[in-house]
Amino acid sequence: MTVQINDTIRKLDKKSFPAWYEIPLGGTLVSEGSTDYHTGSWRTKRPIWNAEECSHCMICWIYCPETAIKVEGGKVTGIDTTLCKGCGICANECPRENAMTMAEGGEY
Amino acid sequence: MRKTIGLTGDGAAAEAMRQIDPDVVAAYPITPQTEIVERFAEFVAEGSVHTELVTVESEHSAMSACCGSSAAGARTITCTSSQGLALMHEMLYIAAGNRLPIVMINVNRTLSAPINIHNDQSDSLGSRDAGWIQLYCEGAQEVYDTVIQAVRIAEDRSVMLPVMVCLDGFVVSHNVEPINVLDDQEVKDFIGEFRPVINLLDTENPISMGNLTLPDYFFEHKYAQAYALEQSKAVIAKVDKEFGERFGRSYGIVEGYRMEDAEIAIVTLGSMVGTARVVADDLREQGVKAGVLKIRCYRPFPIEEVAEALKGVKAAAVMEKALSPGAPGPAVFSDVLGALYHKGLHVNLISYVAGLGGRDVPAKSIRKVYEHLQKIAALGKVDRILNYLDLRGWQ
Amino acid sequence: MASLRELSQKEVLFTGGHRLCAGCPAPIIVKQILLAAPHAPIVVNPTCCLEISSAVFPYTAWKVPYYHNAFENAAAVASGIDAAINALRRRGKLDESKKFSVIVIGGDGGTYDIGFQALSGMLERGHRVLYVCYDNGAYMNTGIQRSGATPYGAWTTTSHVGEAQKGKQQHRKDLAWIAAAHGAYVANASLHNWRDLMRKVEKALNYDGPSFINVQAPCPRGWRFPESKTVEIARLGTECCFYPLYEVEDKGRKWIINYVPKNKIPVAEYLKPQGRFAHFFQKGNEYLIEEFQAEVDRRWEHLQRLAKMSEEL
Amino acid sequence: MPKMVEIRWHARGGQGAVLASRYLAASAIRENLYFQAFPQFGTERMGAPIVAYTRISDAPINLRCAIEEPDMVVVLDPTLLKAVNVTANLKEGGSIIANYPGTPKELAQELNVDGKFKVYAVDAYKISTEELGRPIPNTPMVGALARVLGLISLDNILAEFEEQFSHRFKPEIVQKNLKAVRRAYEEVQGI
Repeated sequence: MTVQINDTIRKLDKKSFPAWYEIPLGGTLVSEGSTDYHTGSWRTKRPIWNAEECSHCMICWIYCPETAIKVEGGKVTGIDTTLCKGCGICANECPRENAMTMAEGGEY
Repeated sequence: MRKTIGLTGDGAAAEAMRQIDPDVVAAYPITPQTEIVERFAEFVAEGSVHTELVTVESEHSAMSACCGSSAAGARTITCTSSQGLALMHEMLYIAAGNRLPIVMINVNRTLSAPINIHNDQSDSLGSRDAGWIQLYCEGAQEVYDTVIQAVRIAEDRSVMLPVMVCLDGFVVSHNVEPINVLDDQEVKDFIGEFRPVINLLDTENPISMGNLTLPDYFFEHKYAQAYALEQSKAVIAKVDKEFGERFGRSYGIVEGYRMEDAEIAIVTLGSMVGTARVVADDLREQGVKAGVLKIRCYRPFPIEEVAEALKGVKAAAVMEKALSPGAPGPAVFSDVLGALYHKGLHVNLISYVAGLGGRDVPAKSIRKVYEHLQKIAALGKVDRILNYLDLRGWQ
Repeated sequence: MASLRELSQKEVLFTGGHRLCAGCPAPIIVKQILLAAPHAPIVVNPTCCLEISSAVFPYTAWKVPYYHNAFENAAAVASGIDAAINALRRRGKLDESKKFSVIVIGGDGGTYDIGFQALSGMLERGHRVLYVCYDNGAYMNTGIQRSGATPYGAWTTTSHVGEAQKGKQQHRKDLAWIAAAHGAYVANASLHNWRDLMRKVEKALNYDGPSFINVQAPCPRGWRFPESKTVEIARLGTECCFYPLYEVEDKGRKWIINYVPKNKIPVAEYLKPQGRFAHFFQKGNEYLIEEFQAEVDRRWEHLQRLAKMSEEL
Repeated sequence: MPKMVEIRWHARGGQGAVLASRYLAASAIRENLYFQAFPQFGTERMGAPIVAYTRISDAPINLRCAIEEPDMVVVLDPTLLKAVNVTANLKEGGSIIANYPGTPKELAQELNVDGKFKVYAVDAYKISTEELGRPIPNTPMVGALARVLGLISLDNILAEFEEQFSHRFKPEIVQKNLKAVRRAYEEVQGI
């Protein structure tokens, strides 16, 4: 059998390896983050962000375990629903009454 | 300038390490390896190497630090023995699985209990499935040459696996012999620069290594690693050949000594090979067609070479300094048997366990093994498969 | 220290898509560490919840060099990386100006217990490595078994609550003290106080020597509280002085308390929301709260004495 | 010359027998000879009787085992003559060279080996005390052994000493040692 062995740490363009010889050297991966692995389906509760109430203090952002608080130019822009597991820390820690609240059900 | 000097096996290993001048050495002292670390620490103190010597707090941390430094793209060497190798056991598998080209000199010493500081090969033979290349040396010159070769083998792009260079404790490690030492520059040229494929320090191109791998890919990962080990035989042979062409000394994967027309043969590894040569010479003078098959490269196991060398003999004995309690036979014996089966050969093969815990294996005892083989050759069949040389009360 | 608004414009080098429990403290701590790291981070991670959830082939939540080797040896692996940096620099293979932040992030099992020897070796040899322990006080990865960091009386799956025994029989090991005895830069921090934690991380990574930071990491699953309360519980831990925020400088001699609660709350307020201490509040078990409180007070008073003595330095 | 000479050393731990055997072996390189020098390993510490071995040959040495029947025995301490069976397994007609204050004849009588072995005596304690101010028998005994062995010239023994030890000792100490080695080489007597 002659096979082309993957002797590199390949930039992954796919997340499946049909054969053993395509496994990158030592199973080493390119560190590119795992935002394409969606954990949004874990959610049984969902945070509701109220843009009008939000002071953009970023408390939710620093405590969010999933990096699911979307920010742009120092302002919160929404929730990354593909990642949010619905833990509710954001709502629990939010200093304002109605800026971040939890709702039952994971579906948006 | 090449020169011949008197060095112990440990001293020869340390001298090779000095010339390799690795980036990192992380090691912990243990008898009978200690002299290597001590000598190397002298080189560090006098500034004759540029190495970062990490004097870790255990062998466990020695191999761990070696994994770290090798993963950070540094050429890394360590050395150990016996209990130290056992303490490293977990990380041996990790070093191989992470494809880190670490070189380790293992001075063969038995494993407790009972505690004993002397030579046998239980330690490294017990680590045979860790995924390391294992090379066994007969004497100090071979230790020196093999340590240098090991760097090239480990770092070969198609190999990228750790290499263990084994030498028998005290018998080789503490025996002073004349060693032909190469010129520093010759060694540097031979090993070349280390160009790591895996490099944690390349922060522009960050990598994640040592990732959890679940049932979906674990098998494929391990097979890729095993395949690399199997294929490394060609690289080991190539490097040895090139070494021979440049410096006039080479050893092969296996070496058949007077095996061309041998009717009886001893298959062994490490220092016992030397004594077996002497006994074979004596027997040849008496008209007995005796030979020796030296296994230098034990992992990957040289299936073809061993089968080819033994196919014509009437009887052969595998001598090794280790037990495999409860197994059908000790490790090397089982491997030789497996190699013969692979090639569809039936050879009258017996096992001799010898020299445990430093028990001397003198020429007269090896002669007894050949006498046993003569008996089997005459009989045409094996009378007893498992045998124990110079074991009190064993008949 | 940058404001949160400024920080939020930096890239977070640990992404979502990891498989840690909802409400897990570990990614919150990792985020703060990576945001604070002054140089290019290289992370070593012993086997722990974080490891088995963040780098699952073929996915990795990391955007920095990341190495997991084994459970008990992260400090030694990091020592090797530090050695490699020194060696390659000496040989001119690394740019002198290129600096690295070598960081170990491990759980308390891999730090207090099985990794203790490697940690001690790393601190003793003086490697330029920051070791951060996210201290959730049990082996959460294998299912909530007691560790050297588990508090007195806590229920775990190897320190059950029954007629003969009420949870863990011993008080927890004070690892920060032991680390301080090595002469390392040492700090106790908590994830709720991100400013304090990040300041300490930055300080440690600019320190020319080894450092150890213990970070309180309330685990919703192991401590038995709702996953939205992670940060809140941490705050209570500090307010009752069970998990005081302090640092040790000047090679183990100078102890500085970074936060003194205005009103030190009773430990019961911290214990009450945690299911692992539920038996503390059953009739006849009041002595557990008393003993817990007494030990917290003893340690807090001793810490204050050390801090007071340090003021004279 | 025999193909290979096997030598056994008897000494007490701390007397430098291993060092002496290595020094002798290294000197053999200067004669293009092959050698092995190895101690018998145990856990003996200072003062305990110890044994070391040397093989010297004109061809590469393949044997990798202990020396069972030596051609020569070297005894570094006269007190060992009574304490240890120093002639055990010494080959018929083999040589014994001892650090001994008396004549070879007296030595042979003391060992009760008259006529069975060649017996050589040299007062290494006297020589080293006179030359070095301390009773250190190991290097002088190498001089005496070299004389009996006849395979390594005095010049080469002395040259090897200088090479090995000149970076460790002060020049005057080296010179004193060289003188002790030379004296032992010249003063050893045999029957």
